[in-house]
Amino acid sequence: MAKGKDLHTDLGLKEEDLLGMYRYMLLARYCDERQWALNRMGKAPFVVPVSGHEAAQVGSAWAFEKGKDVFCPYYRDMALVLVAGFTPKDIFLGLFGKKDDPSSGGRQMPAHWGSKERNIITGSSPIATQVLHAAGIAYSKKYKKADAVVGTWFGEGGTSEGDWHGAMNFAGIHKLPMVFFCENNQYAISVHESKQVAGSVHGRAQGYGFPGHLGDGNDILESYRLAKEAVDRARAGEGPSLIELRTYRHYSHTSDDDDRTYRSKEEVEEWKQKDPIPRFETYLRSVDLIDDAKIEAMREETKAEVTEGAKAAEEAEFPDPGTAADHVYGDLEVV
Amino acid sequence: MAKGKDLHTDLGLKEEDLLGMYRYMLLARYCDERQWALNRMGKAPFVVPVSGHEAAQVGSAWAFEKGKDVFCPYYRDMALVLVAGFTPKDIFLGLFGKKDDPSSGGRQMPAHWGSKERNIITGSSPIATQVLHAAGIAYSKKYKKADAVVGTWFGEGGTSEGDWHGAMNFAGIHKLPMVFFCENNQYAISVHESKQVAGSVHGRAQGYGFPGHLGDGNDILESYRLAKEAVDRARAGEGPSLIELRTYRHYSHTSDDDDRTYRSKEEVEEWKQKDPIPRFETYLRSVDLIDDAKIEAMREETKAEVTEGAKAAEEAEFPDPGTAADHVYGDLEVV
Amino acid sequence: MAETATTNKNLVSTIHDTLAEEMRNDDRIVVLGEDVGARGGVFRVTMGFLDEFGEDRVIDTPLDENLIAGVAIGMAMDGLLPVAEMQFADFIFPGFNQIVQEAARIRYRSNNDFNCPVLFRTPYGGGVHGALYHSQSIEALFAHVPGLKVVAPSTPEDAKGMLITAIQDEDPVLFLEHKKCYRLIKGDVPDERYNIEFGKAKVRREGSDVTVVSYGLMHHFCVEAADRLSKDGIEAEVIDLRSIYPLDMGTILESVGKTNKVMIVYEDNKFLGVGAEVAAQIAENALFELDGPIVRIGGPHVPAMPFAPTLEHWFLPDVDRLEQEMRKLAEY
Amino acid sequence: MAETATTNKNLVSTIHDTLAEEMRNDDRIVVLGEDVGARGGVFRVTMGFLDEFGEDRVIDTPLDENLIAGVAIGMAMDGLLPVAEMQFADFIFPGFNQIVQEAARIRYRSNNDFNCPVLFRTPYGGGVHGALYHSQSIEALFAHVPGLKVVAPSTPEDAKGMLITAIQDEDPVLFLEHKKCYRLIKGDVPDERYNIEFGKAKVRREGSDVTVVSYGLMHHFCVEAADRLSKDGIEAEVIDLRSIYPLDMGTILESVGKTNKVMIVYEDNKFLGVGAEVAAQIAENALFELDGPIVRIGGPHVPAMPFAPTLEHWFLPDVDRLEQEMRKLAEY
Ligand SMILES: Cc1ncc(C[n+]2csc(CCOP(=O)(O)OP(=O)(O)O)c2C)c(N)n1
Ligand SMILES: Cc1ncc(C[n+]2csc(CCOP(=O)(O)OP(=O)(O)O)c2C)c(N)n1
Ligand SMILES: [Mg+2]
Ligand SMILES: [Mg+2]
Repeated sequence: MAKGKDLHTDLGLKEEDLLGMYRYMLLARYCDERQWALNRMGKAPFVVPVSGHEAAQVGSAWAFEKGKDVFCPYYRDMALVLVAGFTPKDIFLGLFGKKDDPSSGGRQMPAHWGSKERNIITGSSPIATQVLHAAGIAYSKKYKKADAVVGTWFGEGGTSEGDWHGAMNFAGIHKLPMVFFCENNQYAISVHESKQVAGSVHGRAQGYGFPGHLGDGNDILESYRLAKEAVDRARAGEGPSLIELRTYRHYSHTSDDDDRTYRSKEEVEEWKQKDPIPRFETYLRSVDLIDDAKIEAMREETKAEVTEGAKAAEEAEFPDPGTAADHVYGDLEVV
Repeated sequence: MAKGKDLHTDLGLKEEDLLGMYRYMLLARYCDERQWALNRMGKAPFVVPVSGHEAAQVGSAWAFEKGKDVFCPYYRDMALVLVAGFTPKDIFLGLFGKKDDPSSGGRQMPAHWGSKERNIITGSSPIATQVLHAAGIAYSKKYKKADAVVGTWFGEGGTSEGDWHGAMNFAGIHKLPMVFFCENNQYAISVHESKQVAGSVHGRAQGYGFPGHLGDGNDILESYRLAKEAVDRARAGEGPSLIELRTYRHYSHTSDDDDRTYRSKEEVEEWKQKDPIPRFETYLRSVDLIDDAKIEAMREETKAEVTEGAKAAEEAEFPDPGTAADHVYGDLEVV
Repeated sequence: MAETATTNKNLVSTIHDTLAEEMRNDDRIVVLGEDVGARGGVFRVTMGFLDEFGEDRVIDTPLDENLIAGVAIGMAMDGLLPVAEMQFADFIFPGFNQIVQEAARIRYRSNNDFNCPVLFRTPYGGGVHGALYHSQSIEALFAHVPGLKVVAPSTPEDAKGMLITAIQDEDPVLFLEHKKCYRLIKGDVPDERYNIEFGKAKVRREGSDVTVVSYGLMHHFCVEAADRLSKDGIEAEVIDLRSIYPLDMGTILESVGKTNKVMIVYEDNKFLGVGAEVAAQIAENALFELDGPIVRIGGPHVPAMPFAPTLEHWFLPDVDRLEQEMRKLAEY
Repeated sequence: MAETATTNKNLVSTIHDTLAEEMRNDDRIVVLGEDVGARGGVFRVTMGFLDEFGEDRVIDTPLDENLIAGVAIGMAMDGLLPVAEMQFADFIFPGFNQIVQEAARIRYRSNNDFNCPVLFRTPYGGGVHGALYHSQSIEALFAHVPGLKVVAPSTPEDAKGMLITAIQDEDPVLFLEHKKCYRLIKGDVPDERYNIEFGKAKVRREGSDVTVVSYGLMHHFCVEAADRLSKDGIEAEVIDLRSIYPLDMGTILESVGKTNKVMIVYEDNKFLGVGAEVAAQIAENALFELDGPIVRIGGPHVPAMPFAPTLEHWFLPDVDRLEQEMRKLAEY
């Protein structure tokens, strides 16, 4: 089907890659829609939306090798952890705080991802702490001479913490095999980028002695391309890179937020017009990989998977309060 | 005496400026020599040397207006606080921990400068905290529309802390009237710059949206020139600058350190050859401002001032232990 | 205050209104923090401030609590009265160094040459499905540090008087606002301006059978439990500490002298929580007045409250449990 | 251990030798911190390590304690056993967030999926002309945090066994080394490899008149004071806590059951210091065994030790004062 000079072929992406990427974007989007619906029904007290970020996340994640490379994501990375191996059911187990939530067994708020078997490092709420963990893991991988690249993701707000500065510095000094991804959606809750970042995020990499790149985070192929170059570079022992992917979130920061005090309707509308999913569909159509029928079929299929996952998670058990004091330490009983 | 096309005239420096600058360099150098001697005699338990940094400190400090501008120095800035108004006796009162030590009344270790009447902000041991205070003060000055520029000084080691990153970011966002000075002496205790700073210090400013400059910190006129431009810029409301002044410390980090495990004799020797004081003398001679007799006279005079100050401080009282619990709070008695 | 005009308000509106009123009267006061501007704070404490006071005085900072603390300290040393908001108490820790090593020590280390009148306000506490990182109690960590004052008013009336005192205080104050109390706790707040001095506990319910010391949300639970017990003829004296440092041991010891039994309730982790100091001071000063062991009810030694409703419920003491414990002690 | 070969060493050499030996046996162990390389640490704990183990395992970090803590946590989650040195306890605070919010909670928050075996070592304590920022005691701040273990061995023998236990521990441990003890305290250290379990206090001197609980430098002062009192026929039982969390209340309560009097001595600020928790637990569990008030001797409520010799002396309890206080209590 695909033509000789296709963009994706140049990037080394096969047809199944493209369809896979598209599928994960849909999965994330439908999980998001579903979690908002559950929130409105009073069934999910806390929702962190991903919509708008799917291209940046799926595109960047696609450059990593599962089972080998390591993911240090932040809370907004639902599409990313889906690529890394979470199922929609896993997402909803976390949303409801159920016993089988792979991230924390219902101990943490939703969207605090973690799973050792999937190489997703456990995350917390304090912003940007994972960036230093990523640097430590990258150091360890290098020390062990393991063939592994570490990716870490954060918002532009996350770049303000000292953790980010420390990780950039340490990565630069030791030429660590890692990639820093900034999903710059221009707001940290309500704070606009202009009050958050003096200069620019990607422009800072040079000061730490390694390359920084700016890309369109609503363009999945560009996100992939920048990520792939950086991952290859890291794998070849040439050190870290910083990739800033500009994007926008379609909804409020979380279900506890209301974005109408700080973003205009027009601005939100304008960015919804740049939705990464239809945009990728346009490309997929242009290379004859999908058509209306195929889109319809894939949408139905992913939607069904999401519905089913949500249902199964809703029916699952809550953790037993008798376990609440377990695992504070490996070898001490508390309480 | 001075000729038409003299460097210093271009810089707006008068003869009395040059002689003043020279005098402060000598004062600092002799205070340093004296405190080492006292340390060897067992009279001063802890010494922080300044030798080597005199040009960077006196040159940069000279660009500020006393009584109006604000100094947020770090421990190595003895020459700087002399310019800002400390007398040699003040230095030694601090060295001995005497009651009349203007910085802390003998409560802090030597070299923890502070004096409200001299606009020197109280400092502590934890590295780089003063850089954020400087940003806060600069914000306050701007808020009050005061005609004041804030200077802050730190070593290249200090750039690694999150405080430094936060201050650079805040200064960039609010275009604060302040100047960041890095006295880069290539070591943080034993840690070489190559393990401390990925990229470069001055190269980072651009990432925060304001200019960074690299200068020869052993050249007092260059240090002054860069500082003056930055201070003028700040005063004109054009925002912050970062000035990196490369230099070297002649002695160990402090009297508790022994630099022989981490610096070669040759390297130390090489840098002693670049001593900023003889270097400035060469310039002063070239513009006929000093000659052997004048040098001799000034050396004698400053040396005498230092000897006298040290003696007076040695004879001064220790703080009364009955005051040890005072001033924890303004309005509560403790203990 | 019988004649004073009052308005019935909840805790969060009281803090909003008081802070706004103080800002109207003194332009040295600036607020800074994450989302304090257009968003008006995630709990709406600074709602409308940006419009009224302008962006010079209502500063949306970058996402860096160390920066917030550090620049606030600088402002304070230059004569402003910064009110720094930490969005959640759980996120104050990146700023720990600036608060404990700098703010707390500036007056002492400069031998009274400088002082540092920063007010750090922050929402704390659990019971709001906040899980491990939006439920923490942090008072013990800061009250241990000389140079800081730590207060935690639990009623709107106290919050107003103590907030005014905190803003005027010439030293750093950590002002703790319980998230669960924000909308839950309402009360009549005098319209006039008044101060409540730090270091004065409040006997909010008198009784002769057992002394119950607490603060924040737990204080309200204790009052409720005590009211229930009263129906069975057991009268607990319930004390709201209000201020953790300075700590009003006088009021506690006086009450213990009367009841001879004491229970201390706090939701923070029990080990080295505030109740440890209260218990220790009672054991030092009033040991032989006690007719029963000192009882501490504190959070279990797990890292704050888990998210799942089953687990969160397990963590936080409720009124039933407090009632039982009080009864047991009274009957000892 | 009568038959065991021993070597007489001071505290700092013991820590140096033990750490080196463990590194020889296990290449998952890496050390990181400021000046741990060519300088061998400012107290010489890692002297010679760079040459022996190479710069991959002996990492001179940038001057950022938050970085040190954060990358150590990452390494630990990837299977290494990082030993992170904080150059002085006073400088651990920029890393407070990574230690208390991350290291301490990783096992719990991941429901046992991840764990975090970082060992944080740091020199603490006063009496060395270190003034406000090189004299601090930090144990109470960390012992309050669930998920952390906090230990403070005071003798070379204990330091060896506890350091080995700490390195092997699968959870984060804060290992506190008293600066003044480094060279002052010597003892016979068994040459063989051995573990000392955490949470076991040591009765280092038996007695029946008064129980004295302490740790670190103060413990040695207490033993000396007790030896002096013995000449007057007063026998103090002196307990070295060794481990702050877990805390061995069993040993303390047993001793208190015997002596009926207890004094707790610590150089950290008294308010909410470790002695508060010890006193509280005694008051909860053994109130009626006491024949005298619980006595706490702790640091005054000022920000650590001032520099001037006159002021430093004022801050730190000395043997004379401890002897007086013990006598007073014994005679109560
Ligand atoms: C240390 C810390 N401070 C504050 C918060 C509260 N908070 C949660 S998300 C957020 C904004 C983050 O913005 P950004 O990094 O740009 O990511 P985005 O949500 O835009 O994807 C803030 C302030 C926190 N979680 N941690
Ligand atoms: C937060 C903190 N960590 C560690 C130290 C110990 N320390 C004191 S000075 C210093 C090196 C500072 O080097 P640099 O900033 O380059 O200044 P220089 O001494 O070279 O002038 C270190 C590690 C400290 N004072 N504070
Ligand atoms: Mg953002
Ligand atoms: Mg240096």
